[in-house]
Parts: sequence; structure tokens; C-alpha cells
Amino acid sequence: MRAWGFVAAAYGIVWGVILLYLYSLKRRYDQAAAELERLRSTEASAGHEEK
Amino acid sequence: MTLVRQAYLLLWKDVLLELRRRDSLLTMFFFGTLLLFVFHFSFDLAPEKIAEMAPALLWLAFLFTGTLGLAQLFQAERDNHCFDALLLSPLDRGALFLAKSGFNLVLMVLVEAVVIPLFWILFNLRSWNLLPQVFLVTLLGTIGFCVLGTLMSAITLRARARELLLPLVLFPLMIPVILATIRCMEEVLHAGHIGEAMPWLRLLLGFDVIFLTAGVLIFDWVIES
Amino acid sequence: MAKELRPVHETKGILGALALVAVAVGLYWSLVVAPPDAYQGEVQRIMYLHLPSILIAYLSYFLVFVGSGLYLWKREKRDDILAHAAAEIGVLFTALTIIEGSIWGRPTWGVWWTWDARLTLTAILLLIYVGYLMLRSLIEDEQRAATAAAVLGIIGFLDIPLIHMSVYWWRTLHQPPSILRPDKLPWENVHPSMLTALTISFVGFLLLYFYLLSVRYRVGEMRQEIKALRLERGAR
Amino acid sequence: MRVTVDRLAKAYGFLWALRELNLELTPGECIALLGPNGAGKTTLLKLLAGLITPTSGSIRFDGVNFARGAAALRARVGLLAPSDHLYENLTVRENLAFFTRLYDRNSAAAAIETALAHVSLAGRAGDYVANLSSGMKCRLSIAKWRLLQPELLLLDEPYGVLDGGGIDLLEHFLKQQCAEGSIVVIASHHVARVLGLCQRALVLSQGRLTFDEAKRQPWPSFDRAFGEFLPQGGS
Repeated sequence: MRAWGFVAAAYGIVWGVILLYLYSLKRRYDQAAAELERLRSTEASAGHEEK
Repeated sequence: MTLVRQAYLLLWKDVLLELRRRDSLLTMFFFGTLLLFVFHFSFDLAPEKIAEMAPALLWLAFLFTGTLGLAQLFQAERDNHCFDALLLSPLDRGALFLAKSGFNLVLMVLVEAVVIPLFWILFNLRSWNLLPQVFLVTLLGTIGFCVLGTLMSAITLRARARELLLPLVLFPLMIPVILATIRCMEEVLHAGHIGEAMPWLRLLLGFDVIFLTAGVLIFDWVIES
Repeated sequence: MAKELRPVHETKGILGALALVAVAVGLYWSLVVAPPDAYQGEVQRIMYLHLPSILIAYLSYFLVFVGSGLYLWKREKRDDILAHAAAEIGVLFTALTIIEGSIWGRPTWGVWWTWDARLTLTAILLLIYVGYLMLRSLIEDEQRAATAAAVLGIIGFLDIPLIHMSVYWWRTLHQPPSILRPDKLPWENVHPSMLTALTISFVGFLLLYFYLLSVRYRVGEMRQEIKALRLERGAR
Repeated sequence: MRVTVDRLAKAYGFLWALRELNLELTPGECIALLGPNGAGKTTLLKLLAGLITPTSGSIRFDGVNFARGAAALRARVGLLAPSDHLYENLTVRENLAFFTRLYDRNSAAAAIETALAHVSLAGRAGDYVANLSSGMKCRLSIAKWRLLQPELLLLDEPYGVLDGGGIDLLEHFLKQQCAEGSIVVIASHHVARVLGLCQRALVLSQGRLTFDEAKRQPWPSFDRAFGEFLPQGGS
């Protein structure tokens, strides 16, 4: 039964790390997407103000 | 032929500058001998053990002194924007690569020519007749080190904390050279000739040829103002 | 290379769903269906993670090499974004490979770490590509960072066969293969469902990998678009 | 050599240093490049010299794109930086020998001595460049480019460090270069000085080319385009 402990540790750590990475990726993705959205919308309005 | 002519011209310039300043050479000499003393005090070994440790210790010393040289490799070009002067000129960047690798090779070979005999003296080794072969192996390893080191020195040129970054990217890549030279030297010291370590010597040669070629071809893209 | 990726990240929702299914089936197969190994027992199940991870890592480094080469040649930003994304995920899977190997090694060899050729090689790979990521982050100017990284991406990949050779020779000369070596996996008498488990696991990892890569690539692409927009806004 | 600049743009980070620049330079022209600090003068010179790569657009010499790696084209362009681009720990003579060999030009000792005599540095040939004053370094640069004979010579604020004799030397050299068919571009804030020398003026303002005309004697359009950048009292 001790062997299953090692298997559980390996699977747990690997999928835990992958999930963590997925989470960080999602955060970066959302951050970039929001920034892009903000820039696009302000660009349109800023263009009007200047002209 | 332009490549060789320009490389020679640049090498001549660097050697001339080094003869005037002697910054790199002196610090490398001093550091190399200092390391021998540190090794001696930290591994207080029996004489027969030392012959076994010699290749690894020597290579450790060369690796550190060589990195010292690489960190200052483009120093002459940094003053007075001389790097721009070179970029402005019709210089083939491959020649710049050859010259800089060659210059570091000259520095390291000079240091090694002192440090290796000194090692034999300080650690009371008797196998003086094996020195030419030890030098030959060291030379092949040093070429590999300088070639790849110059490339890495050039790409870390504009990085923050470049003195720390350079060994960080360079050493893992140098593992074939480190292992091959140590194994060849061990075989030379043990058997008196290269003998069984021949495949290692071939690996070392292969490394030198591959990265020398890659460097000449790629350097054009490495260098940007 | 990046061009081929385009349709991939437009359909990355589907890709993600497929990856999820394949991973779930793979998990079921590796943990439940496949029988324990005759010699190693249950611990051998770690191999269903280990082998796909290392293959993915190598695939990643190959993509770094391709992206780097294309970037130096064509100077297209997207190739650099691809190389960066692949390097980051490659480092992730290399680290996972080492962790799995270590956990597998403890019951099998009795130690967490041994200077076995494979483990050493994987550790060196990790060092090289962590160096790659550090190099990127330590160069301020973006174009220079991309160029420097591309050079390291090419040189590093060219060096892998040499490192491989030297590390293997070094181990076989130094240390007789007295302990069980990981390349001595008992492939001769594998149970068919073990092979199936490995195959499904591998497909799952591959799908997951391309999903991660496409998302990471899109992040890089968006950051580039943000820069372009800022540039436009800062226009005088 | 004819230089064609087509829709050239260069960005640093989030800022455009230069935008949408079109330009045509013909052999024998001497051109003044004017504009306030930060207008993009140095950026334009660096782009023309090939030291930096454009963000977009192209520079062509006689129709050939001056992109990276074009060693043969680089040999035909010179950038005279007043006191830079010299090795401090080489002597005056060694510097000239190094650069003439690098450019594959006449590196004979006699040619170098003549060039040094021309800029009255013959007596300092054996001195290290580090021991020269900045005015002397500038004279040495003049000697260097006399030997290298570029077809496009770019100068970035050359007047600052030169004394009266030095300025005469420089202007004589530049006139001679133009007479031989080279293009000379001078970026400077000494408006009266450069306009005296040049036949054409370019004005850069905030990264854009706002003025490009041949010199005339009453020149109201220039005064209108450039007047705002001049200190009170004008040129």
C-alpha cells in the first residue's frame, strides 16, 4: 500500500502544478485581454477629443 | 579571405590594447593561482589522490578564470562608443566573433601555460613528461569554451546583472566540454596516452567545430547596436 | 510555425475540451484499468506521467529551436512569441519530469536523487531553459531580448545531443549499471492495457500541451497588440 | 550615390522618434538637418548609418535596400562623431591604421602622415588618443574620414568642440567631399553656420519632417518653418 502513496504524491503534485500553471495563465490572459479592451475603447474616444 | 584578414586585424588591435592595459590578463593570472592555493588548503589530499583530482581541479580553475576574461571581452568596445564604430564599418560580424574568441583563447592559453606547471609544482606531481598531452587536451577544451563563451558574452552584453547571468547560461551548455576534457586528462594521467578516451576527444573536436561554425554564421544576427 | 498555430488558438475551446476528456480517460486507464507492473508494482504507474512529460518537454524545446531560427531569419515577432511560450511550458514539463522521476526513484532505488544519466540530463535541460527565461527577463530592450533569446534557443538545442552523449558516456564509464536503470523498463512483457494507458496518457498530455501553448501564445500576442496600441496612442 | 528614404519610422518603446519620413538625397548635396532637441535628428542619422534598424520603412542606396548585413554598402557610409569612435589606448597613428585597414582603404604610412599633417596633428602621431583634447579628437576624426572617403557622410553636432582653425578645416573638408560627389548631412544647432555651408535645409519637429527646401537668399518660408525654434532675436 506504500507504493500507492508515491503514486498519489506523483499524480497529486503533477496535476496540482499544472492546475496552478493554468490558473496563472488564465490570470495573465484576463489581465492582457482587459488591458487591450481598455486601450481599444479609450483610443476611440481619445481620437475624438484630439481632433 | 576578408573574414580572416578582418579577424586578424581585430585580434591584433585587442592584443595591442591588452599589452598596454593588461587588465584582463593580470586579473586572470592572479585569480588562477589564487584558486590553486584555495584548492590546496581546502582538499588536503594524499599525493596519489591528487593525480586523480587534478583534471577536475584544473578545469574548475580554467572555467572560473575564463569567465572572468569573457566578462571583460567587449570592454574595449564599450568605451567611446567604439562598438558603433565597428558596426558602422564594413566589418564582417563573423570576423568579430573569430577575433573575440581568439583573443579570449590567447588570454586563457597564457594563463594555462602558467597554472598547469604551477599545479604540478604545488601538488608535487611527478608526471612532467605528460604535460604536452595535458596541454593539447586543455587547448581543445579551451577552444570550445572560448567559442561558446564569446557567443554567450555577446548576447548578455546588454543584460542587467550580466556578470551573474553569463556563467548561468554558459555553464550548463559547457557540460560536454567539461566532461570530455576531464575524462581525457584522467586517461592521459592514468594510462600515459589518450588511449581509451579517444571518443571523448572526438566529441570535444566535434563540439569545437559545431559551435565555431554556428558562431560565425549566427554572429551577424547576434550583434545589434 | 506560428502560422499553423493560428487556427489552433481560434478553436482552443474545443482543444481544451478534448484535452480534458483525454486526460480524464488517461487517468482512469493509468490508475484503474492497467495492471500493476510485475517487478515494480504500483509505482510503475508514475511512468504514465513521466514518459509523456519528458516527450512534451523535448517537443517544446524543438519548438523553441524552430521559433528562434525563424525569428532570426524573418524577424517576425510572432515567431519570438512562439519560442517564448514554448520555452516557458517546456521548463514546466521538465520540472515535472524531474519531480516524477524523483518520486519514482525513492521506492525503486531507495533514494530521491541519483546521478543517473537520464536524471542528470533532464536537470541540465532545466538549467539551460531556466537560463533562457532569465536572459529574456534581464534584457530591457524587447528587440534585443528577442534576438539574444533566439540565439540561446538555437545554441541550446544544438547542444542537447552533445550533452546527451557526454552524460551517458560519463555515467556508463563511472558507475556500473548495478541498480535498476529506468531504461530497463520491462518492455518485453508488457500487458497490452499498459501500452493503451501510456498511449492515451500521451495523447492527453499532447492535447493539453497544445492547449496551454495556444493560450500562452495568445497572451504574448495580446501583450504585443497592447504595445502596438500604446505606440499608436503615443504617436506625435 | 543616390539615397532614397521611404516612409521611414522608428519607435523606441512606446514613443515614436521618427514617423513617415520620405527623403531623396542626390550626389554632391550638402544638407543641413535642423530641429530642436528630441526632434529625431540623431535617430535619423543613426538610421542612415545603419546603426539601428527602422521599425518600418526603408532606406535605399542607388536602389539597393540598406538592410542589415550589407557590408559593401556600410563601407560607403560614414558617421563623424566629434570625439567618439576612437580607441583611447591606441595611438593616433594606430587608430588611423586600424580603421583604414578595416575599410580596406590606403593604409600606407605616407597616406596617414599626410592626412595627419592636413589636420595639424603630425606632431601627435605617437600619442595615445586618451591624451588628446576633444578638439584634437575631432580633428583626428576629420583625418579618419578623409582617408575612408565615404559617399554619404553624416555629422552629429560637429561644431561644439572645434576652435576657429578646426572649423575652417572641417568646412573645407566637407566642401571638398561635396565637390567630389559625396552627400554630406550635418545635424547641428549652429543654424547660421550650417546654413552658410549647405544648399538645402531639412527641419525635423517631433519626429516628422516639416520642411525640406533648397536654400534661397531671402528665405521667408524657412523663417516661418524654423523661426519658432530660434531664440529671441533669430539668426
